Amino acid sequence: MNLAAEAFSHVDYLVTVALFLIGAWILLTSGNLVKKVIGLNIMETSVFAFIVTTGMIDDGAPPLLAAGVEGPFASPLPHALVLTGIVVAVSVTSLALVLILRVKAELGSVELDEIASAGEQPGAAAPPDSRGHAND
Amino acid sequence: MTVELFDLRPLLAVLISLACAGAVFAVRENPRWRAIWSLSAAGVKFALVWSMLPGALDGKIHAFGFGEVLPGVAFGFRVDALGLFFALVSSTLWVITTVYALAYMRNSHSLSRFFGYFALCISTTVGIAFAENLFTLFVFYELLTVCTYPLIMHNEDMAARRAGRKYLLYTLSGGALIMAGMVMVYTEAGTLSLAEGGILDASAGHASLLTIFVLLIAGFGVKAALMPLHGWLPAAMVAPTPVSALLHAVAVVKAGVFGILRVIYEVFGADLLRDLGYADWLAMLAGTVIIIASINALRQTHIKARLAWSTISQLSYIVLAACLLVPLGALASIIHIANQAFSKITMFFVAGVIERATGKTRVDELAGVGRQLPWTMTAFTVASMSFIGVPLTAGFVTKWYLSLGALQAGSEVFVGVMVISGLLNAAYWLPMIYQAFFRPLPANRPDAVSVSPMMVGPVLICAAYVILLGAGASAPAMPFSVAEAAARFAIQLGVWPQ
Amino acid sequence: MNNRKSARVLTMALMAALAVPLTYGVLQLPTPGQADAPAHSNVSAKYIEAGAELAGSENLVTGVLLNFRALDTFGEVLVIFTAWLAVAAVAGGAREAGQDSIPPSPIVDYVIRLLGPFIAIFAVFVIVNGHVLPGGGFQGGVVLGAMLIMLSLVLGTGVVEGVFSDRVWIWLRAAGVLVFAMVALLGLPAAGFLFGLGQAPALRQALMMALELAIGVGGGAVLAGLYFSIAGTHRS
Amino acid sequence: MTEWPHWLPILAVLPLVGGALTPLLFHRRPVAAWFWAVSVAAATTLVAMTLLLKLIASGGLSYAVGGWLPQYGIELRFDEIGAFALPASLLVLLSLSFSRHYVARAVDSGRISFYYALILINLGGLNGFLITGDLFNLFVFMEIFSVSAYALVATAREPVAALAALKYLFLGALSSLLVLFSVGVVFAMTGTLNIEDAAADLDLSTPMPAALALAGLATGFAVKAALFPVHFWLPDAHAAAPAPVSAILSALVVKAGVVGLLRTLELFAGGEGLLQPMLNSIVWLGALGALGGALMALVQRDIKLMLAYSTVANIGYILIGLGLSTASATTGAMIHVVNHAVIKVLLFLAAGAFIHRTGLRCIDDLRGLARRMPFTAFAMGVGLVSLSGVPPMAGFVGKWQIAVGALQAGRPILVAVLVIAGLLVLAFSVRVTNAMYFRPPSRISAAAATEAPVSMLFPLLVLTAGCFGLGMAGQVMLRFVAPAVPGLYGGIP
Repeated sequence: MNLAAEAFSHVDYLVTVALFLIGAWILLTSGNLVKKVIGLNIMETSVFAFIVTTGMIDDGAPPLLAAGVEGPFASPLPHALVLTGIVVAVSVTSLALVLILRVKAELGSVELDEIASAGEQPGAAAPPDSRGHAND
Repeated sequence: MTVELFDLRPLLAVLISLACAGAVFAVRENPRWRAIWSLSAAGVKFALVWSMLPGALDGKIHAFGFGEVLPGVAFGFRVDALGLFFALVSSTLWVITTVYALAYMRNSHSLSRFFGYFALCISTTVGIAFAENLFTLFVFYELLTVCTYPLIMHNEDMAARRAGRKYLLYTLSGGALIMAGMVMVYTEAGTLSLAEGGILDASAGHASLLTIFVLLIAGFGVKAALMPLHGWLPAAMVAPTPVSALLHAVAVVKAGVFGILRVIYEVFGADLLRDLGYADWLAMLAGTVIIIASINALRQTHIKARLAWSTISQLSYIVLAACLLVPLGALASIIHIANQAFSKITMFFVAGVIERATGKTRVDELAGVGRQLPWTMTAFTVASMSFIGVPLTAGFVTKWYLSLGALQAGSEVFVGVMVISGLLNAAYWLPMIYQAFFRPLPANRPDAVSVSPMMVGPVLICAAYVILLGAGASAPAMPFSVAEAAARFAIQLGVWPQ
Repeated sequence: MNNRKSARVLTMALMAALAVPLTYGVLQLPTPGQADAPAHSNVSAKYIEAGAELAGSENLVTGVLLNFRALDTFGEVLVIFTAWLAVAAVAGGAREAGQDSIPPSPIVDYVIRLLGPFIAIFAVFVIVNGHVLPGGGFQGGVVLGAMLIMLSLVLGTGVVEGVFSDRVWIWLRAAGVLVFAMVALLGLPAAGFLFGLGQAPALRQALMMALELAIGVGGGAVLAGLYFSIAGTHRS
Repeated sequence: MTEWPHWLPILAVLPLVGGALTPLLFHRRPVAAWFWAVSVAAATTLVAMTLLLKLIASGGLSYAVGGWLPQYGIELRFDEIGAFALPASLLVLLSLSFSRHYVARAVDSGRISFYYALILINLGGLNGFLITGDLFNLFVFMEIFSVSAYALVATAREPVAALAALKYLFLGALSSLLVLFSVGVVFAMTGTLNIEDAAADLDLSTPMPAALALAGLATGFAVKAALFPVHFWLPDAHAAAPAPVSAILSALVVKAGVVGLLRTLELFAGGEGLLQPMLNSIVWLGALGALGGALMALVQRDIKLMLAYSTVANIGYILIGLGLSTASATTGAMIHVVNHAVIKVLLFLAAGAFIHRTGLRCIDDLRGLARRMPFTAFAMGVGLVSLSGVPPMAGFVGKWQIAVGALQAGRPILVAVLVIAGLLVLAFSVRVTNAMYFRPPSRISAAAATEAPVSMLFPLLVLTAGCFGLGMAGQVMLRFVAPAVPGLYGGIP
């Protein structure tokens, strides 16, 4: 019985865990590179949601100590952490998108299967050594 | 009363040929300078090693330590009687082999590389001889592999590369086994130093002791060409004759056997091994190897292949003698290092001369060679007599002491092995001599090309040595007395038959 | 992922294997929202009770960001600058600036031009009031970046990027990092430790304002830079 | 001068700010950017040296950033693990001095200043990661060196570099998220982010969340360290990247994952019950990695792929040492972290010199290069010999200690694993040296190659001397690293 009660009080955590798994599933199984980035973003949001909920207080006020505001304050630390996390997420995602653009331009496609199959014929994605002239 | 003396000479002995190798590499393709550097280094090393002989004879041990690379793992040299004996043999033979090689290799290619690694080989062999502990021994053991590999690959043709690859496969896995054994010795005994003699004790438990014994013996056995691990030796015959001479008489195989002696006497110690009983199994293996290798030698058609198989069987003499764990056995094993070295190197030189002079390399082509090269073939006969065990030659001394040792150790079967191997040796050497001297020269045979004295000279010197070792066995200045000192040191037994 | 079937089943199994410890572990965490949970009683309690005076800003999150955990934020500003560096270093092919975008419909065009200045004011407001109201350098920077991207959609990346020369743009993007480094060094005399803002209210206030502005402008310039690189490469 | 405590934050901030300034000051001036980068790296090395002297003189150093004690702010700590910053900065300095000519050809001229900036930021992130005592700060610095690493892999012109960088990015981001998630769990359980305080407050009465956090951290750092099952991102990334970058990645960035595992052990030092299963799995995965990596390296044709797989093998050794948790195994692992870094930078730079001069990457194409490029071939030979752990060289020290530790822990099979893996590494080293020394050149560019320029030969020379020196200095390093071990395993003997 207490498992259900426990589950109910921790529902926020369970939702973040579910989001995390969905994101991981998309990242690992989708063949399309852009879909992978979306999956990555879902995972990132879930982790940030999880961290913020750890700092939550029932009917507490946000940590702004303007005059006249009382009541338990939510803890400010997770918010600071998540802000930093979000900026990290933005930078990783932007780098991923640019890399995908370059893969598209140089290997012709963003689908991993197509790139893999193109890789077999010595066409676009020739292995580095046979095109050694790049360094001559 | 062994006195430990701090002395630079062991270090100098190793560094001399290192410097010579550097000089030979530096001097590039200048034959005169190369000859001068090689010979002078050989001479200086010979003098250095022999200068330590008087000290060693009356018990002084020269030592030089670098200090600890890791806790319990130090890098140092310690010239005890056993080490000195091996160094004496190898430095003497190196002088002779250098002279021979200078003549034999005159018109070959990339000679600066050859003589550079040739010098490196000897510096590592002397390093092995003087190693104070298993770690230094292992370092030089691996370096020996690295130095001999280019020598085997000298001809750079397909056969040489295949032989080189096979050689590396065997010796590197041997090295890996020793490394594993060393780690276990260190954890059981806490030290790797060979000074105390018998650093392991029965408290270590049967399982780990047996594993250590198998690992170390197999590791060194690869280079000592014990039967299952001998594959590389016949294949390495493609190398030029001075390399085969150096490899199979002086440096590589002797390093393996020397390692086995160190393991039996200094890592385990004669008493511990007698209780454990592992040495009897090894003795049995050595005995079978002697017989099977001799039978194989019969079947070989190439002279150098026959020599290789004879080396495999001779090496097991040394292992067999050491496993008897009696003073006479130890004496026989140590003295056979010299006897086998000198006899075998004579035969290799003879094979080289025959090849240079008449271009013949097969056993059945030897008809009438005795008339063409009288002196060379007499040296060959002396060496064969030594292997057969005719008195007044070096081989007889070993067989004599080995049989006495076998009787003392109570295992008469090995006396039988001595006799059978003597007969087998006769079976594969005498036909060659008979063909060479008593068969007429075939008509269409071109007469022999004149061979430079610098090749025939070493042949005769080695043959003389074989007789000297046999006849003057107990002469004071002879290496024989050092062998006695080594045996007494190895066994540390009070009773010693005068 | 060429044999997709087995890969999917494998990942499915992995997901299931991952889900069980995750849910079970998370369930045993202290229930969120309880005032006595360790998350509130330890470091956060100290922030709330003495944070405002020590950090010098009512908005505790900004206080934590700029004062208590300044090294994190420095790392943060640097990651966003590295992102732009990475994109610039990796963007494939030469990027021709000044390429006209597809002209949006006149209504969108007019509305964006109208809203532009107001968004800018709002961005400045968010940056400046970071220590009192919810907001701060990053948030303001994002709004600023969004405005620049919107304008470049309408006016064309070339026009917006042409406002400053390449060199100035790079200095703008590095503003966050440089100002933060200077404030860090200033911390030595001010608080005896690197990244310290000291206790003198006036100095602390000025330093925090400088940081806020630098992070805002830097963040906005970097986000715009990211868009220019991506937009530029797309057409090359 | 060594008493001045502020060197610690400067160790991280200096390369970061130096890197950020590079594109500002030297955009489109590659040679000036190179000088700037080398001088910043040299300055960082000096700072790291002063900190090391201070550590030897007066023990560990703790620094409260911004003046706030750990309850409020971030605490930086310099201990034996942090001392890895010195070899790291030195190796980056050598790779930078190597990249001058290499980069001029491998990267477009407009972007060379970005390349140098990214390398310096990578160094700064790594130094920060080594010295921080705060969990979230650990994550931030990890992100800094990860983002710069992803970008550095993609700076190479080959088309496959972008795809390799993308795979590296996805797995790296996944592992960073696992670490962040675990940091969140630790925060939820203890309320603090300081490693020392969290380790004390971590109540293990409810083991499940602690186990979750431990698993998350361990998996995250294992992916960063390319431990066996999750190593497949490493070979493509390290082979596609330019040579100096793969040197830095293989030698330093991968080791950050190992340092992360060490920090996790510190965090969970109290709970032996939790640690034992994790340590056992690390040992077996490490063993599989050692054998698998060495085997894969044996069959590769591209020399950089071969070196990348041998990194996976050596990481396997290190993690075997860590997982065994006996004193000599752990110290052996820590020493092998440094020694392998030096060897791997030497090997990648030598391979880079070959590629720079001949454009060839296949091992069979490198035939006969010893005659044309004697110094580089000698450096590659020394590196390969040390990699295989032949005694007098650097690789032997760590492997010997780990083997002894394995026996003390009563697991002889691991000695067999180490020895067999060593043999496999020897096998492919022989294959390369054989090609270089004993085979006639088979490619025109190999036959016509000339020796690498001095700016490339100098680092190779220093690193070759390093291989010999580190081989001899085993005793000194052991005594230096020993005090760090008790802090790691707490309860476990």
